[in-house]
Amino acid sequence: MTLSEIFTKAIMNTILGMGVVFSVLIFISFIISLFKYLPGLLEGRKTKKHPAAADDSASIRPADATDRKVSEDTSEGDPVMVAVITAAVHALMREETVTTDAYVVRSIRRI
Amino acid sequence: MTLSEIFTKAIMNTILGMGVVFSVLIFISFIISLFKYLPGLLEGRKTKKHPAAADDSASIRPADATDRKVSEDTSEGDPVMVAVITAAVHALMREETVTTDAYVVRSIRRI
Amino acid sequence: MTLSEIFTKAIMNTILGMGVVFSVLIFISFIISLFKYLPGLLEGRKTKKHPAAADDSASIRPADATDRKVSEDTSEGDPVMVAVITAAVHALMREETVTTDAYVVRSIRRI
Amino acid sequence: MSYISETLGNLLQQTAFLNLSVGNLAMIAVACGFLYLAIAKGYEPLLLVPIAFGMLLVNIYPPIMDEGGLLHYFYLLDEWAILPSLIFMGVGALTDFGPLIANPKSFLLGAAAQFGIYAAYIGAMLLGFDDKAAAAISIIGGADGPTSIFLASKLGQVALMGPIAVAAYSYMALVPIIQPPIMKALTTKEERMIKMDQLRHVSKVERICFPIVVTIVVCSILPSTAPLVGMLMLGNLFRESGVVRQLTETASNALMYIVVILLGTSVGATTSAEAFLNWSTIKIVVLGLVAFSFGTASGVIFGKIMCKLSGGKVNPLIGSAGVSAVPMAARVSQKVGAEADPTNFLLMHAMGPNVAGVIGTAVAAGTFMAIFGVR
Amino acid sequence: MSYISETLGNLLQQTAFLNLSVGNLAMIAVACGFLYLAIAKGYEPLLLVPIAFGMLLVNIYPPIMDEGGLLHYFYLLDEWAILPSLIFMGVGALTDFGPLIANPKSFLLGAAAQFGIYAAYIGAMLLGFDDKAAAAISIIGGADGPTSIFLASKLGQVALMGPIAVAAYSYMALVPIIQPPIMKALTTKEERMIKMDQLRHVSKVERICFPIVVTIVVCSILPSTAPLVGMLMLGNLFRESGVVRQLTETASNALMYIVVILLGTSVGATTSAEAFLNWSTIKIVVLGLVAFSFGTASGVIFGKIMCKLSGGKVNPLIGSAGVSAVPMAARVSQKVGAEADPTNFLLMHAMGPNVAGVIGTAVAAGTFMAIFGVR
Amino acid sequence: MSYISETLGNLLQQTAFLNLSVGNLAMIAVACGFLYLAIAKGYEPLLLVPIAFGMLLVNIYPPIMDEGGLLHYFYLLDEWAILPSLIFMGVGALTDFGPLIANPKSFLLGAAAQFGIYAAYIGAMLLGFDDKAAAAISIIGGADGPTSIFLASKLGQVALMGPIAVAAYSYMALVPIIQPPIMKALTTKEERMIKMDQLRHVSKVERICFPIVVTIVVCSILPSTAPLVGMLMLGNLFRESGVVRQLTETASNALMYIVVILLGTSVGATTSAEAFLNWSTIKIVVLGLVAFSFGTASGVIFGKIMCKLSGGKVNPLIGSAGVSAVPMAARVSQKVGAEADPTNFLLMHAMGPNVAGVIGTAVAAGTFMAIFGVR
Ligand code: NA
Ligand code: NA
Ligand code: NA
Repeated sequence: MTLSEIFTKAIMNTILGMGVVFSVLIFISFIISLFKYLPGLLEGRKTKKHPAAADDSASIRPADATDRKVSEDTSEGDPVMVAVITAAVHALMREETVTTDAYVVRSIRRI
Repeated sequence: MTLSEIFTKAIMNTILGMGVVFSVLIFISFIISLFKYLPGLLEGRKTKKHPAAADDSASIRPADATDRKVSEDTSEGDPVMVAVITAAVHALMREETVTTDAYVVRSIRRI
Repeated sequence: MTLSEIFTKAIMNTILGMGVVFSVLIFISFIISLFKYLPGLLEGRKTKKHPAAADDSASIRPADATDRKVSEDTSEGDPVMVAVITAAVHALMREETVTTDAYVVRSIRRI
Repeated sequence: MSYISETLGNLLQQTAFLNLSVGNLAMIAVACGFLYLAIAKGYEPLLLVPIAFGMLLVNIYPPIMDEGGLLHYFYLLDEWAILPSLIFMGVGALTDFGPLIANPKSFLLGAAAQFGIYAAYIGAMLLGFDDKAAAAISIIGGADGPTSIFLASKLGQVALMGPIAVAAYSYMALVPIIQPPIMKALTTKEERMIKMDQLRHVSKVERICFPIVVTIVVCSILPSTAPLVGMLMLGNLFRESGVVRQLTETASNALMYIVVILLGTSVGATTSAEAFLNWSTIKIVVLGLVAFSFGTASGVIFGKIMCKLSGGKVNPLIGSAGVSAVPMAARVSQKVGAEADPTNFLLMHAMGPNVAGVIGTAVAAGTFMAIFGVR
Repeated sequence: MSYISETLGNLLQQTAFLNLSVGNLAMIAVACGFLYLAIAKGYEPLLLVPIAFGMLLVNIYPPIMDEGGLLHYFYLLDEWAILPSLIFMGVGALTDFGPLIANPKSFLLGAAAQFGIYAAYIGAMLLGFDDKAAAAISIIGGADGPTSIFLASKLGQVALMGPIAVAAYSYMALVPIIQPPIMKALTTKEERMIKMDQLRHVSKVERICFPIVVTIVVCSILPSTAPLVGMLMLGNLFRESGVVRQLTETASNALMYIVVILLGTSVGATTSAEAFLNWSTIKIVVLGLVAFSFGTASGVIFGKIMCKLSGGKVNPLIGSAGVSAVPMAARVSQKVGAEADPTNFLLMHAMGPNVAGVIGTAVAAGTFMAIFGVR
Repeated sequence: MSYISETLGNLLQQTAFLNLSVGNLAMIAVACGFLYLAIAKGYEPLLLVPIAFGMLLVNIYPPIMDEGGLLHYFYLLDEWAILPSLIFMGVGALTDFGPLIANPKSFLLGAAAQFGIYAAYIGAMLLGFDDKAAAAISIIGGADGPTSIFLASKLGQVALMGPIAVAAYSYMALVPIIQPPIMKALTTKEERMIKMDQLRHVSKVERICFPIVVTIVVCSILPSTAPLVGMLMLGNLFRESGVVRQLTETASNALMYIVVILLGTSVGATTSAEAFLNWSTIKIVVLGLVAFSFGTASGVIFGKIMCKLSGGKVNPLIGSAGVSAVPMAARVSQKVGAEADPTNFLLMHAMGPNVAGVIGTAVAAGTFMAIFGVR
């Protein structure tokens, strides 16, 4: 193949590739954009069946991953005790390097 | 094979199978039922040799798995400190779903 | 082979083996003995470039592994809090069997 | 431009849209259904989530289970009996055989509940399955997933492994729904209210000897169960010896969950549409229900016999726990007992038959292997 | 004594000193250099330490990668696509797709940044690489190590795997150095100061449906990506389902780091002197820089377009995060944004394109496989 | 009914009772004995429990080690040197080479203690073992289990692997019993009371350079040790670099204990009655004792020489730690020293020869491989 043929082929595959990438991602993007109706949909259904049990899917989920994990693990714990332990664990783990990462007490587990 | 032949064979294998299952499990059951003499046997032996060291095999082992684990891990720890930490960890971990399960602080380890 | 031939061969291989073992280990020993100049060398370099940042390689590293680990993990934590937690963890973990081993809180982790 | 349109045509030829059968689409729906049950309903999620995802992947991209496919490599580890054995090691490391040692009569209940296996076996024979297939299917009634996969692999029933595994884990999840009506139908309220004597204390030396003795006895009589029973008991020996905590921890945690992921996805991937969507699967589903029901019933009935013989000291409800499905079936015994009398605490007593059922099912599987000459 | 001197001679013949080429010595120095960068500079140490050590070992003792050598066994697991897929499962279990679900338009930025791949592809073709080699090299621009290794293996580019993997992980470590100047050159200070609306709350059910839907859509269109995308999404489903925490923990911790060790050392061991010290490696290094730069630029430019179309609601800086290198590139967006306005918090908005870039690269890799007829 | 009696007859034919030899029964008893020592006496339980259980299983059900058997699959990983290398990675991640860096003269003591290997080698040759078998046996004196298994596998001594591994781990457990009398017999009380100067502080950069330098030096001179020494030093580099804590943690925990389980059970399973119950095993047991005793003695004697040359600054007791068996032998030095003077703290000084002994044994193993032309 001459250089120009190679170049043409490369360009063709680039158009093809970027085309597929954009098509697939736009398609997923469209489907995901419908997700926002999902909780309402489910809640509507649930309300009909069990009016009192609808708070599950709409439960508030803090954006901060640290809080989320800890709150999941301690949903029923005494909040004061939890606060103390959480603070202690944070003190024990604090590092300056990467502050945006989540801290997770992985090891306290139920078997 | 006719259906009746198949049925006969199935019944035969069933008798055989249940027979073996019961025989084997009854045999193990018999052996295990002798286990209750084991600690006494060992203690007797030990008493002869080291009269003071016989408490090992007769050590009280709480039925509750949580207590057992924790007590194993902390056999020499200050009981007050242990109680505080245990309570804290429990508070941190409490979940309503399955209450009969054991809680184990797996991650505090010695290497 | 006669026994004496076998013995001769065994002795030869022994001389060879011990010779190689000693040679290699003395050679490494010599190289490692030069290591003690390494921090000074690096510090010298660093001092020229960043006079203030030279404490890195010369940081005090306690011999005791427990302290070392904990101090690494908590380099920025409140020392009082760290002390409390460390004491608590030690209380929880104390075992008599092997006292020279290091205790490490492995499970408190950042992801 | 013709290059682009031509290549796009080729791409289109490769998409799932033009290659998948209606069966594949149905199986994708089934996989989503299982994911729903596992996640929303909490039915055995540890195994059903990976199984359902394997099901999903193989029906979108069947080559993932062909020679050289990712899940095929995992599957080889099932076929070689490595993964079921390692799961059993983890189960052993998590299981407390104390209640069984304290009350060895529980073994009888663990044996009786295996009748569910043979009820399903007779049924499978009558429904036209051949001998080995019937045996592989019937072991669902043992309610031990790894044993089912182990036996299906040893008996060469690869084609049935998907439906068997899915049925086994599904019914295990349904134990709290299947068992209570049968248990209540077969017992009187007086029987359900029986309180059992507290179990005696079990010493450490007994706990340590137990796995060794069971290994020697069971593997001597039925050697082909050695990988399964041996690993189960090795895990338990790790646990009870108290001197190898790192091994106990690893066997029951990192290693076991790694194995669960590999086993779950690869077993799920045996359910390609051709292997799953046929009459056999429907028969297996029916037979699985037969197996669980008969196992529960025979356990309870044997419990009633023991109740009579012991002069009312045994609560028949603990018999149903003999199907294993550890510890779910024992909890069901506890729950049904507590319904009759809220102060009745049967859990520990039901744990005996419950763990005995694991050994019982292994013995039943070993007997099948011995009958069919598998080593 | 002649025995000793003779044997010593034989020993000497076997030492590295008489067997290693100058190239091997150079590679040992390169390995030490990478160790320095990984340890002293903190550049992607989790992968560069094992990679550099594999590089060291193979250049001292080349048979370690021959049939029967330790690292060859590990390498087979790369070649069979097992290790990259399992790493992706761990990545999925660690990744929060919430910001992408909250703002699905991020997918467009994740797509735009893939142009870096094609820029490198064109360059590689012009530099004389054949089609498949060019594709394997260009995927470096996707900034996803496992995808690079997966594609190189699927396209049979074993000889290039070492340089590709080393270049990919090296440039990923250099993201904070490569990207900022490009980002600043292409944006005005006003654009960089744009504050974006807070992301909406994403419910649990959306998070759970996401991995299932993405698996079905992507794997249906490009089935050969199923091992990679499927495992990524399985890991994420473990995470978001909330019912299999042990699997999430295992997939993202013990299993992932075991895989990292095996993959790192074996990929490093593909860089024997003959495979690494040649013009191809230099070209790959150049092409990798091209790929990262064009990817960053096209992400930012597309961000500017979205900024215009949205009436200034989108900060173009989040576009550069589309190259993935999760979560480094998103942090760079955050940092450059905060330089323009310290109160500007772009991290969460940049996480959307960031994780979309992972899917985008997998799609690009799948398209290459489809074009070349790899299944 | 004839079907049942016939099948029962077949079942009986398959039971262990009719298939096992007296040798198998003896080995089952030996396995129980090892379990007793491991659990009740705490002798190296981490390895002796799995080894003894593998011994138990293979002697009840020999096919578990045949082609296709569970433990045979695990065993392949030993044979391919994967498991010993990975254990060494974990050992490296747990080992603090600081005391050796602080006092590099310790290397001499680590070299001197290897004489035990050669004493056993001469003995083995005289007892009629061939060259390679003698070498594989003698390495027991190195007191490093993985090195023993590695060398036995590389020298093709599969038949001896069981006895070698069992002897190696048994004697390692007996170090606190074997060493003290030898140490006391060879030293005066004055020597044992010598207090050594505190070790200098070792900086982080030295700790990081150590594994890299040792890898380059040892693997250049004896390339065939690269899998073993390389992995040991990679584990240590993980540890000391401080930037890959997850890898350190995984290598020394989940991965290492998974490997211990697989290696232990499969090595134990090489001790079928035919392989174990013969004169070779008895000879190996004797030679193992010779090896440990001579190693201890030569270490102490070299310690005395160093004591003299240094003008009394070196306590000869740290010489015995050169046999490795980390960290047991170092503790024995500490204990014997403290008996002479309770304020004498030798542990840290003994750790130097102790970890040097690991490298010394690897060098000895590499020399044997080089002599026999194994690559
Ligand atoms: Na069962
Ligand atoms: Na990407
Ligand atoms: Na040694």
